[in-house]
Amino acid sequence: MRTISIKPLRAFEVSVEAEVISPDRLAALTFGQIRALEVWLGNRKRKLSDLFRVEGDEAPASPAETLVRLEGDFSRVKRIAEGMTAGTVEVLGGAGMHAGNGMKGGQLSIQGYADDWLGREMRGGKIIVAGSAGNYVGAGYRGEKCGMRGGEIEISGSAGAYLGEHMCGGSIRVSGDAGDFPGAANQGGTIYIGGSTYLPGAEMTKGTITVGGNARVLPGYQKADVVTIEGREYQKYLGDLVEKGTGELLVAAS
Amino acid sequence: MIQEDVICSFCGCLCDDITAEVEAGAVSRVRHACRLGASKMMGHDRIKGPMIREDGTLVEASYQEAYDRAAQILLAARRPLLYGWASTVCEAQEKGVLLAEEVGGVMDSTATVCHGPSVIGIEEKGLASSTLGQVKNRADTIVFWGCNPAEAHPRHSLRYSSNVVGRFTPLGRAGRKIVVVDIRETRTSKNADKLVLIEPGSDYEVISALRMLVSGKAVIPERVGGVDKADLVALAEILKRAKFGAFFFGLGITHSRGRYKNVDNALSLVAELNSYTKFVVMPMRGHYNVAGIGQVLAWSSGFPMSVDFARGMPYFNPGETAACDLLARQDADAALIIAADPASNFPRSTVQALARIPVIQIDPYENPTTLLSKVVIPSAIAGIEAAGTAYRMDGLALRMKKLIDSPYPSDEEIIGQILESVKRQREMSAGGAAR
Amino acid sequence: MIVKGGTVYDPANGIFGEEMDICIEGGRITEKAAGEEIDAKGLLVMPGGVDAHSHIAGKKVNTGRIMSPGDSRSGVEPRTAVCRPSTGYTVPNCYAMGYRYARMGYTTVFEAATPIIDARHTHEELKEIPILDKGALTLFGNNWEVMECVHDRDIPKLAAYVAWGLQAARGYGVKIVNPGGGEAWGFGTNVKGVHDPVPNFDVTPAEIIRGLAQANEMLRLPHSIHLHFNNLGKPGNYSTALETLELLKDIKPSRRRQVVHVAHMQFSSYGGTSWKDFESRAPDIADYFNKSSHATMDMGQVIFGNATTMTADAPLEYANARIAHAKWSNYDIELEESSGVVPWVYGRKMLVNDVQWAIGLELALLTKDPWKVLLTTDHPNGGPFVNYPEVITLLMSRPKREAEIATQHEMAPKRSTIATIDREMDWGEVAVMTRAAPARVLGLAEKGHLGPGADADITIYDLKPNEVDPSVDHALVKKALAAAKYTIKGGAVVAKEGEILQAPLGRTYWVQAEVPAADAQRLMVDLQEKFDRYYSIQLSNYMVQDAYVANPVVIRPPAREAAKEVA
Amino acid sequence: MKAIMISGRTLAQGVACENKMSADFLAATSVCSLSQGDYQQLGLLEGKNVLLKNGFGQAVLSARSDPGLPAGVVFIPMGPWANALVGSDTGGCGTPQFKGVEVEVEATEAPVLGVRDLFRDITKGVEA
Repeated sequence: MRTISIKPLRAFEVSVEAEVISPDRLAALTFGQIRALEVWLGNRKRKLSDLFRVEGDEAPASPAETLVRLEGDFSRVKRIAEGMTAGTVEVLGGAGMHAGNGMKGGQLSIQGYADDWLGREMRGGKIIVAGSAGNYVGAGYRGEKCGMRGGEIEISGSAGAYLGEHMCGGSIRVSGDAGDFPGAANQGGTIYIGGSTYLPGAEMTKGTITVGGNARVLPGYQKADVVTIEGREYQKYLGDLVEKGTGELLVAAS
Repeated sequence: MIQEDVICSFCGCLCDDITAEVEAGAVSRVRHACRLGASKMMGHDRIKGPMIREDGTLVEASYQEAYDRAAQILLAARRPLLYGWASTVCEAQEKGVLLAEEVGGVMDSTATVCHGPSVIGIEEKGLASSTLGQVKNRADTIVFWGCNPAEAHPRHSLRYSSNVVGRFTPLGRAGRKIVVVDIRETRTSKNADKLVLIEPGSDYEVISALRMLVSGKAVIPERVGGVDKADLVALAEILKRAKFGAFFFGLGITHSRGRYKNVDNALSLVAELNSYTKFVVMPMRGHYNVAGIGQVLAWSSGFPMSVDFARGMPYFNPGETAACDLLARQDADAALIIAADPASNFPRSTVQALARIPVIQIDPYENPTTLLSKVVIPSAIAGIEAAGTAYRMDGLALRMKKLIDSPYPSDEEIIGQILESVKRQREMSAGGAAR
Repeated sequence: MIVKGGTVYDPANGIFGEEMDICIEGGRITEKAAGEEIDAKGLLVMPGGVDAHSHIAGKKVNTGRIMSPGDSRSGVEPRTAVCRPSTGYTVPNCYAMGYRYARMGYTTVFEAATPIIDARHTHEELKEIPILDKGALTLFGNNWEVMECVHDRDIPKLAAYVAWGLQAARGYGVKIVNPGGGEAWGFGTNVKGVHDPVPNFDVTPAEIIRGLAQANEMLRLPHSIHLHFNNLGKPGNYSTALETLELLKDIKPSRRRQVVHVAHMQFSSYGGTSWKDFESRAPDIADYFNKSSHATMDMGQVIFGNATTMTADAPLEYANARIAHAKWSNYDIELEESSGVVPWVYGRKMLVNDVQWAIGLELALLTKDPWKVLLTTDHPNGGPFVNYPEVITLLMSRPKREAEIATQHEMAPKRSTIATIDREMDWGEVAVMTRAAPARVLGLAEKGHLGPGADADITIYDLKPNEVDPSVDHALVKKALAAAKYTIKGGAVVAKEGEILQAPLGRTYWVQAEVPAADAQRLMVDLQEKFDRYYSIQLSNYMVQDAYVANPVVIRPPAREAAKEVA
Repeated sequence: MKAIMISGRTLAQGVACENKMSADFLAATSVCSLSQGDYQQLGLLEGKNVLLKNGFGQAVLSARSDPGLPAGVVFIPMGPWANALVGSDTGGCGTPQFKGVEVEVEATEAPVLGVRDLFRDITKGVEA
């Protein structure tokens, strides 16, 4: 296992885009090559080493055998682990927007807060957030039919609005509350929300949303039976009928 | 001198039947315009000349000094925000896109604090619309949802909607059914046949209920968003019985909880109504050319607002690249504000962030944004002192006239001069580096 | 400048694969020239490509961009010293339109549909499209004034309106889309056929089409009427196509050209009674074109993958949106038109899409005379124009077609004759379909050929016709066509091996036709009333101002004397 | 008293919006309309002011009763006074929530700030 640790050299005056920070891009490279990789500080093209210190094991490895550890403040560093297919990325603090964009495999873990668009258009792999996450977790790009298609996202804290918008597959688990409109227009996949939320499953056509707390339910949902899952009773709804949906919405009977 | 068929540069109605009398280089009398348009055309106190802030206070400067200082600020910035653009003409906006490309900035318009959610809704569902003349000639049923044209677009009802007479609407107001959906009574609702009062923030649920009823699914709760099922059933019937229906919506939808989802749902409602009758939908755009900046940005960058050119190619993602987001996240390190007043129209904490970065203001008038600005460049008023193109709320392009000569340069010229200064200073510094 | 020793295909001048030099002076082809020499030894040399039907500018195009940010994020290319940034695949931004056409060796492109009242917007975008020479066809098929003149059998007044409309729109020719249907859509209905009366106007599509054709010839316009049939896109619509073509047989052309150009014929060559028994009727259509001489067509070839459908045929777009449960934009235009935009995907394993793909190719391959068939994808309705090299290689290689068919729905070959067609086009035929014929169909004397006096628009492909067999080496051919070795526009090299070297602003063609003052006066009485009572803007603010037309080229048809006999 | 704040366009605000440093703009946009019931419940009279506050900020506005408003809803014309009460969060879609903002409303003797004073704490940084 090759471990590469990356630390910001300073607080960044504007956000940084660093989609190169992923095992797929780094695994086979020498430190010299890694330091020369291109990142963007706003509109300025920079070498990775202009903004970050790189340490760890020299010897190249396969992406699957590579651990990228991000230490320090990455909350303004966007697109971490974008498109990663294998290996591990550990963010010891918070992560900027678009972490795990289009991720296909491997594992991304974030100890702090994950900013908006976490796991956008994710295809596979696993994202674990020990803190909370922002808006559009596992969502799609503006105007596109499909967001997340596969993989798993687990958030120990709460999540923002539009959780899993346009989701077509995979699963998202949020232990705390979720903001407005989770699972909007989703066509598959499963979402679990431990806490409360607002108007889940708007225009959902397929898939399952389970809410452990309270939820305001849309008029396009029809009450079905009460089901018991792991000893807990849930009121089941089917919808969203505005889209002739057959999605399942389960809200804990309080 | 009397000028006929002048185009008003206040709101998205872009009324083009205004008569203006010009005396001694000033507009002395305006006819046919509403209070809003007349007030703008008659003019107010102007910023006298360019100013640059020196240790805290704005001091007079030459235009060239102001252009050069503005260019320095933009060149030094890592993520400059070029914001506003809704109250100027397309020719200035096109120059603005060039400038944004040149300095790797973010080009955003006032749409992001008005109908930006409408744009995102349109990206989800498309927009089933028409020109306003189509509504004038055909509409027998008109819905005003979360909008108050009687105060924001005073001549809308007389020229295009409720009260106008057209080919298939010979009775005008008498032949039409006007419905207002809002959370309160308004001047507009006083001219309506039916007012449906809903709870604040319940637009999405009420629209969903209507979509259910329109498609014949009667199984909805007894009360939705504070409205009785019976009222919703009646409203759904009115919509389906229309021969030609028009659905106008405003900030009551885009500024409330749900934002673009409310619009998204309304667009679906209208699309579905077309399975039963003819229906069109249109956002009530505020600034006279806020529609134009969307068109200009779309044909030049592919995206209608919030376009980030930082990496030399357009990137679009409102929520990340919109003015309010960049400021709230302190992710813009300079701002050029043209034909807009974010200090008044943005949330307080966002304005505080704006005050922390160098601001260049281009505007005919002093306003609270002036108080935060490092460089102030007074400009001619497009549509009165400068000609150019504007897009009406329905997308029709019209050519604004120049009525009077102005000592002030046009927005187009100012942006062009800043662009030239940017190129010149960049070459000089490159040359300097070489030496 | 001299292009030395190329293998030249210039069908308009009867040149098919001759090795010769081409001389350029002052932006035009000349007998002699001095100066820079470009070595084209043995390479394929053709006139610059001409596209007579493409949706490149105006409200529909921009609506396509605005409603699909996902399309704009594809095909992104950064700004360079020469180029503005590029975005989009099915609906590129204005700059990408110019660069991508130029890379393929195209130098002239005509926008296919502009309502008069929206023409200002169209020209705003045309002036942002670099390199290309352009023009815009103007929509007349649903205008109230047109229908009223037709109803009154007043062809001279109709001609006056057409002339006025072209002037107002700075337009090039008469486009007719689903005549009468656009008006009917104003109240949510459509016309069912050419003899189905238009609600509230007591005229039929057939009368509108004939009237506009007569007016078009009365005005001696360089281009014929350019017609998008009623019932387009519907199973069984080939009969509407044949019925409509018969309507125009007896009309005398005022110039040496067709009387009608049929837009994207593929979408109107459908058999069957529903999408279930949907089948190709392209052979019937091709047979008609082989037997008659008054009509030309363009293919409207379908390309698998993403497309954006955009047309003034608004009822069709609503149907599309409902079938595909896709997003839907609609734009009805007071007194003039309606239109719609719907993002689309053509699936390789979708039987209907496979048949549509086959029909476009059948039309080109079964119609004997290539001068009657222009190569288009009806960009971006059938697919984006960047796929022209794919279409050309399909026409030139039966093995490529067979390989394609093998990847499609197993039922597909039974629904068309494509699998049985041996014909493989040669470079001469390709040069006709992509250069000579579009220029002749549009009536552009200085385009589409390399004779003295022609514009020096020349394409040199990195491909030796005498060494390469397109039937076998189709992959190699496609690559060469996608990025010309040289694209020369007006005597300047604008693109080299896919790189844009310079991006000058091209010209905009429009047509100013003369009509008798008396007809114009009668017309203005009508129009003044329409603006006073029905339009939502003033007459004085309606016409496109000169400020919007960059580098205009005004074509003035010869004054008419044959007016009466045509009428 | 708890209330939901709505901001929006008015004719007077529109007439003065190109003249923002004027008394007209101040008069047009530093006004809070309340339902008749709420107006009475807070013991408001002609010329009385209200203090609105929430987690985002606070503002003193002159009070007016509007029979068209439902109980528990207050209206302020769009402008800097209303925006003192609006949060910067855009919910990921670029647009702050200018309507439906929870506020605490009380009668006050405090004066309505002029436009320059309203921005004083923000501008002093710039002017320093």
